[in-house]
This record gives sequence, C-alpha cells and structure tokens, in this order.
Amino acid sequence: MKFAVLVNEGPYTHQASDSAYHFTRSALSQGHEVMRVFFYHDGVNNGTRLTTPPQDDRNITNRWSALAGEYDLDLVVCVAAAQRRGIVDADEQKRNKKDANNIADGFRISGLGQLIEAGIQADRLVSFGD
Amino acid sequence: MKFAVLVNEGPYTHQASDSAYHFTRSALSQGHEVMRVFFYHDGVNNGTRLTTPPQDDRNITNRWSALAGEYDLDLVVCVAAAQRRGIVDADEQKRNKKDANNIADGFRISGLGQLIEAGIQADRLVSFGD
Amino acid sequence: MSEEANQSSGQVKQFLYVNRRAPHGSNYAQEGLEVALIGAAFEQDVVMAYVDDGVFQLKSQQDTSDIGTKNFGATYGALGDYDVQTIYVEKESLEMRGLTEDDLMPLVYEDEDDDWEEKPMINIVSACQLAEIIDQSDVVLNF
Amino acid sequence: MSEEANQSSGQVKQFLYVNRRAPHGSNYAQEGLEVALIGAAFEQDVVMAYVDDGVFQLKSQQDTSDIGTKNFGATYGALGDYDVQTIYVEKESLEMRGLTEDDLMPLVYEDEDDDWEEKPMINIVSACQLAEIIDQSDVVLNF
Amino acid sequence: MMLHTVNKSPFEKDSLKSCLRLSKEKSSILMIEDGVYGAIRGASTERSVAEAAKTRSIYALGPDLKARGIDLEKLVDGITVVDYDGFVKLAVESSKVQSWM
Amino acid sequence: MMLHTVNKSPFEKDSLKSCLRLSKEKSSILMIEDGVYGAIRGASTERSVAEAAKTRSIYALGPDLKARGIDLEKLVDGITVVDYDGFVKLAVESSKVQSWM
Repeated sequence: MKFAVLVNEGPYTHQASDSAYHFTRSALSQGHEVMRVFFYHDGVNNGTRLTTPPQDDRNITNRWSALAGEYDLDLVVCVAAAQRRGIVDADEQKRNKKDANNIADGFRISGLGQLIEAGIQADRLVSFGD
Repeated sequence: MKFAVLVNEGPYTHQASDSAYHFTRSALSQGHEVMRVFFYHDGVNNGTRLTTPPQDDRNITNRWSALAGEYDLDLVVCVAAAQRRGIVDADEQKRNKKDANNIADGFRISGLGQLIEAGIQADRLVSFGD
Repeated sequence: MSEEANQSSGQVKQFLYVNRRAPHGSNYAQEGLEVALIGAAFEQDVVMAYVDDGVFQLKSQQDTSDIGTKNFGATYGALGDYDVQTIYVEKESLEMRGLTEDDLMPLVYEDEDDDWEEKPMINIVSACQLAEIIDQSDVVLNF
Repeated sequence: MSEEANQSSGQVKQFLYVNRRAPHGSNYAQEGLEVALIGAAFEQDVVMAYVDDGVFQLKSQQDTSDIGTKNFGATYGALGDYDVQTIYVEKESLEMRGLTEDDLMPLVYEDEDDDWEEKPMINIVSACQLAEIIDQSDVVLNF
Repeated sequence: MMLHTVNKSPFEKDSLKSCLRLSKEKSSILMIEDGVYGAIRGASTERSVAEAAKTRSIYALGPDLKARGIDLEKLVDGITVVDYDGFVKLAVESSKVQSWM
Repeated sequence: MMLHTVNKSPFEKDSLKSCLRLSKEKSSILMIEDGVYGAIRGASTERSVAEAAKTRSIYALGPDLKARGIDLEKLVDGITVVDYDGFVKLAVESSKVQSWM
C-alpha cells in the first residue's frame, strides 16, 4: 500500500515528529511504500542541520536523513512555511539573498502542491501534529 | 519600573511573539525599563536571520532587532533550547562544529541563568507562550 | 466541473479540510487555508468544514490592524474564485460560542451551471450530518 | 538554607513553577523542569506546583524506551538534591484523572535541619490552598 | 494583587477554567490573544465569566477583540477593555503577573 | 470505515470530544501521544469513552501508554492496545485516516 505522511510540528517541542518517524519506519519495514513525508507548518523545523541535541538524546533530523538514505524516502519541506521560519536550502539562499543555508541531508524544499499530489496519489495520507 | 519578558513560542506560528513585542514596545514607550527579553522553548526561533516572510507581512525577527537597536534591549536566546532547535551563533558554530550560523542582529545566545537573573532583578516578569 | 471534465483531467479526489482552530492566536487557520487554495488550483474537489473554534475563522468584521499581523480574512472571499463552492459550518459549534449564521462573512460563489448566479457557500449542518460528510470524503486534513 | 545564608548571598525570591502540561506529548514539562533546577542552583527558593495535566509528570513507572525519547523522569528525583523541598499537587486535578498520591513517584528530600532525615516532598493541596500559595510567591512561571 | 493573563480559547483548552479556579478573589484577569473569546456574551462560557466578574476585575485586550471581530457591545457584563498601554499599566499596578497558557 | 487518531489529552483540549461527536458508529479511534490519557479507568472521561467503545473500536498505542506509566490493567473496558505496527495495520484496513489534534 502507498502511504504519504504529513508532519506539522518541529522536533523536540512536540511528539508529532517522533510519532511520524515510528509510523513511517514501521510502514516501510512492513513492505509498504511511503511515497513522501511532507513537512508543513512548524514541521519544517525538522529539516535543519544546525541542531545539536544533548548527547544522550535522539537526533531527530539525522534520524530522518538516515531513513531517507536507507529507503530513498522523499522528504519535502514546504517552501512558504520554511520562508516564515528560516529553513533555507542553496536555491532559497540565492533567491532570497541570504548569507547561509541550513537544510539537512535528504530534505528538499518545494511547494504545497507536493502535499496535494501526495494526497491524490497515496492510498492513505496520515497527519501528525499539535 | 523594571520589566523582564519571557517569549516561549516562535514567530508566525503563535501570536505570543507579537503580543510580547507590543507589550515590550508599550512598556518602553511609557518610560519603563525592559531589562531583558528571554527567548525559551520554541521562542528561540525568533532569533534566526534566515526568515523571509511574505512582503505584505510583518518581519518579526527584524522588528525585534530594530527595537533592540533603538532601546539597547538585551535579547537573549536560551542555549539549551537553541541547540535542540538549530539556532546558532558564531561561538556555538565553532563549539558544535557546524558549517553555518543563523543568529539575527541584536540577539545573543546564553544560559538559562539569564532568565533566573531576570526573575530576580526585574520588578515584573511577564511570560508569553502557547 | 462536470463528471467528464474531472475524469479527463486525471484523478480527482474530494479533499475535506476540517478547520478546528481559532484564527490569529496561531497560524493553523492561515496555513490551512493556503493548503485548501492550492488543492483547488490542482483541480481537486475541495470542501471546507468549520467546527469547534474553527467557526471563529468565518466571523465577519475581523480587523487585525491593531495587532499588526497580516489580515488573511479576505482570502476566504477568494475561495469561490477557486471553484470552492461548499463550506460546512457545524451548528453546535456556533451555538456554544454565541454565534449565528448572521455573524459570519457572507461568502458566495458564482454558479457557472446557473448563469453565474451568486449563491451562498455556507451551509449550517448538524454534527450528525458533518460526520456523514467526513465519512464520504476521500482525503481529510485537520488544521 | 538559613535566613542569614539567604541574605548574605544576595536577593532571594520565591520562584513558583506551575506545571500544567502532560509530559512526552510536548517538551514543556522537560524544559520547565530545567528552568526550575537552574533556579535552585542560583540559590533561589524554588517551589513546584503540579496542576491539570501537569500531575501526569509525577506519575510513577514512566518508561519512554518504546517511543525513543529521552526519559527525563529521573530528573524529578534530583529536585531534592537541588534543595527543592516542596512540591504541591492539586487534589482536584488528581481526582479528575483517576489518580491518587500512590500513583505518583515517591519523591523525597533530606532535611539538613533534622539530621538529614528523608522526608516526602509531595504535598496534596486543594485548589483553594494552591491559590493562596500562588498569591504568596514572588515570581510565577507557568510551563 | 496579582494579574493573571489567559491567552487560550476557553472552548478549546482548560486555561481559563484553571485560572478562575486558582486565582484569588480581588485579583485581575486579562484575556489576550485567543483568550478574548471568553468575553463573548451569549456563549456557553458567559455564566462562569460573569460570575467571576463579581469577585475579580476582568479585562480583555481591545486589539485582540478587534482582530477577531468581537463586537464591544456584545461582551459579558463587567468586562473592561484595555489596549497594550493598559496591559502594561495593569502589570505595573499588580504585585506580579501569571500567564495561563 | 475510517480510522481517527487523537493525540491530545482529553483533560486539556477538546479533540477527543470532537472526535467522538463527529465520528460515525463502527469507525475506529486510536489514541496516541497525550491522547492515551483518555484510556485511564477511573478518570472523569471514563464514561464517555466506555460509551463510545460500545459502538466504535477504540485502540490505544502501547508505547505511548508505557511512556506515561499508564498501567495496562487499568484501562477503560473495551480498549485494545496496539504498537506502531498495529497502527500501520489499522491505517491499511481503514478507508482513510483523520487526525484530531
């Protein structure tokens, strides 16, 4: 079965990102397809490589990046939500004349249309948020 | 009278940062002192210079930076909360071996002790959050 | 949009947006509305439902000038231009909040099948009716 | 800490932390606890209050291993080491949630004025008593 | 006396209810942000708010009422509307400020 | 039939109440995150949850119960505990998933 996952909250602050990760991992390990994980609202904050969580805690961003590497997962950060919250990749950096970017490995920034497309193409869209 | 302000939520997502700004501005314009604005929890996200809000919207980070310039305001971002959420200044960049930083003008990263100190020294500590 | 047009333009699903949050205190309302508009631009069948504090999003005469935030209230008026024709508002949620339909923005759409006549978009429904509407949709997103 | 010691080490205020959120679903609980511990390290008078879903923070036998988050439950046990002696838990909040004092972690502190005897930190209070405690503190922080 | 602020809708969250339960008589309560929805006359919350207004001073932030389209003529009896300057003045006049979020 | 997830404490927010009001009979409801507090026997929410369990299939996520120290012996009658794999299976078996947040 083809899943899509929506994550609306940032890492650490709310459990949503953890729940979404465990759900996604379980779906993949059961042999299902997860066609996309879409990060919207504060969820875009999952996609920064600048976090340094305590050493005895999970690294939420790295965990997503690793899962993306393992399963060729499409991690999409919403551009409009990202602009409001300061999540920037090389293209956005150039376009908005910023002096740095902070996107993490395996994440890409794209439009809300990617969420709608996921809703159309997936058999199930599952949301996690606050 | 000497005020301190605590901001627990990020820009745009919740109104807390807007309310804190209007309160701080009003206190200053009435001749009160605001000894510190402390950003904790998701509030640390107010301190990134990488946001690009829509042109017809307010720029929350720049507005804080401007107020800090105008009134010599002490804008302090909590280091522990910032590490979890990827808010980084030059020192933190070096210390945690990151390849970029994103702190905005007028903000500084420091410890939670700065909040306790504000609670001790200020006549009133006013919190804004979700 | 006719049944044939739907089929010729690819897969069309009914997206139901269940809006349960008050506006302004957080931006779930605004970012939820942005998703709905994009969904409509993708020629999907978009239906909006407002329940709980979500009914406050449709309150008339909202004016954010004194809190300095962007007033996205006008965007609700654009829903009709995006071929969104149906807004369900739960009766129980309105009543609990001391509101009636007269307190809401008078949102309309132009019915292309009826000589572009302006028709009201807002339908007040019971919880029971709304449960049925939720059940009948293809994709449900809560904001 | 004696009255003199307090005064010689500078200004001491009573910081009351009112914890109203459940743990794990968000990290208000964890980050609130971190503030309280820092406050105690600053030799301020720290009092903790747990009301509403905050009482769930003190539930015994929490084990986050299966959700993979950091288990900060042990940190509550450290409160006593930081000279925090008083935890107020609102009775009404416990009852509404089907909990009694027996469901909570058995938190203790060592009383230096009484030959380091271990004494319980948790005091179950009524809403009315807690309102008085809030009113008597110098700085109140809600998490 | 203390100033309590409430910034959450009383229909969505338990913040106002807890504030009313845990604030002493004669204290001040200021509704801000989504908290101002608690000021609406005719809502299910009217009775408890009107009752509280007999023993406490209840305020609502005007800019937040205006943002939400709440008619000042339709507030629960006994609520006073203030602006941000009034919020600061209330904080000055009160012994301390507690935020119910 | 639909799967509804609820991730908020029923004592703090109105999510569970709205889910129960707006979900059809025979649908499935899965409590996750702070939503699992709705599964506690003896709480003020027990009656409405037990009542709902007569006409709906109610589940609670085990890892979230364990994280919160909720004794599996003390759940409202009629609640089934599942793990993340069970969550995925419920999503597969249901026609769609709605998240009450």
